[in-house]
Amino acid sequence: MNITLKYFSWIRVKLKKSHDLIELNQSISFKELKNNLISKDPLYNEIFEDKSVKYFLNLKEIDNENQILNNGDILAFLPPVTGG
Amino acid sequence: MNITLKYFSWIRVKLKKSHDLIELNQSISFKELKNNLISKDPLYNEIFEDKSVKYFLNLKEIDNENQILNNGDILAFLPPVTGG
Amino acid sequence: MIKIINESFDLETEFNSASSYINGAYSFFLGTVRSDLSSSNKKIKGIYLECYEELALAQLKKIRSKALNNWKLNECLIIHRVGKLNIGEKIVLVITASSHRANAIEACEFVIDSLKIDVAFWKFHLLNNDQKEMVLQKYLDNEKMLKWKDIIS
Amino acid sequence: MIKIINESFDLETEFNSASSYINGAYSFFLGTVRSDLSSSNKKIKGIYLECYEELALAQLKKIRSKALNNWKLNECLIIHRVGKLNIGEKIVLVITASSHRANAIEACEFVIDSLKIDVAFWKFHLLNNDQKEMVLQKYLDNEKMLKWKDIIS
Repeated sequence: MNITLKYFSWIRVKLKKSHDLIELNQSISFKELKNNLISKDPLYNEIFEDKSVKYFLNLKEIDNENQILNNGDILAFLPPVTGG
Repeated sequence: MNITLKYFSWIRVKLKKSHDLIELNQSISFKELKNNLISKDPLYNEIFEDKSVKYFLNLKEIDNENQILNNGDILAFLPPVTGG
Repeated sequence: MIKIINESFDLETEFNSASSYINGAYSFFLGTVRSDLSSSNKKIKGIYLECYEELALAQLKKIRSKALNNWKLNECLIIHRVGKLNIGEKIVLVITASSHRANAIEACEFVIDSLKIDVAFWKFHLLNNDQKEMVLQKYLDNEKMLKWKDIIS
Repeated sequence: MIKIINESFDLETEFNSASSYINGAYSFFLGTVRSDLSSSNKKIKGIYLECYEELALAQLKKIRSKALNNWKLNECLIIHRVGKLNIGEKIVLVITASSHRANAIEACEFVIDSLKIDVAFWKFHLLNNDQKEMVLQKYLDNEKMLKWKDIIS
């Protein structure tokens, strides 16, 4: 299964990429994905430690770390917005 | 001496004129002018009895009936405004 | 800038005349002639706007100065039409310009609220039977103006 | 109507697309790129606006619905630019249309306040040395949003 990660603002700048395509053998929770990413690249630690960052799964904000990610899901990393 | 009277909105409609030029031998107070006008035409009574009407002398609201009117003065009769 | 005019106006043109690189925020209020009257079931075909121009200009100047000073605006544009207007036509435009939005928005509301009760314009409805009907001042407009008394010195 | 676009827009054209004979009052908020930064003495030569378009559209749709319902608006237009903008260029336009002015004015302020803290746009300053500098969210914008909590269900 595939999950798309989308990065915005300083997260995009820090990671030097706007998105990632993650391939997995089975569905995992947001918490498990988080730990996987941190173990692969310490930059993710800085992101996940910033309490102002929000995570949107298929355009809906994640309010529970145990939420399961499924095939085709899009997970976006959003720093505080500054439009208008 | 001359005083110009300017009428607006329903006062203009009621009097069927937008202005008057009044000729006088000497300066008079607003109160005296008021009584003169009422004695000449009872329509003025209806106007002066309406407490919502304001009177502006040379673009300044009259706040004292004893104010003196002088040659060249412009006295405007203003119903409540409804612009915007 | 203050204008009392017969002809209509273009919003982009008026914005350009009021805009500057120092502003980040503009608040506009635009009043137009609407077809249905809230107070009755009558339909109108337009309005007629009467004005005591010398006084209205002086009154608008005073309101504009208060807005500029109290909300530290960089610009405040006021345009008001006079004469016969059809349904849908623009009657009044206020544009306030500021670095930040809160000031521009509040000042714009102050200007239109003040204009409604303090400036020498009178509105008549032009009815379908060709009669003119005087528009009455709204009690609510006077009420609303009271809220500015504490803000404006 | 909601639009997220690269190109600039004309105020008169956008007004015409939002207007109707049933409205007597329109409130506009227009945000532009201003030359001086309040937070520092730096001069900028423009801004860059990043957007998560699918999310921003969904978020704007929600805000627009709240505004339409809560203030009984007849129309609410929201336009937001993305990409590179020069000093003075238009960033965002909100137009609210109503029979009476108080509703249009308050709803317009609600929309821009909400947009500032709830919609997926990110601003960067383009500095004169060609570097990009991220704009930080303003604490005041969050504070200001709290006042709507009692008004909007």
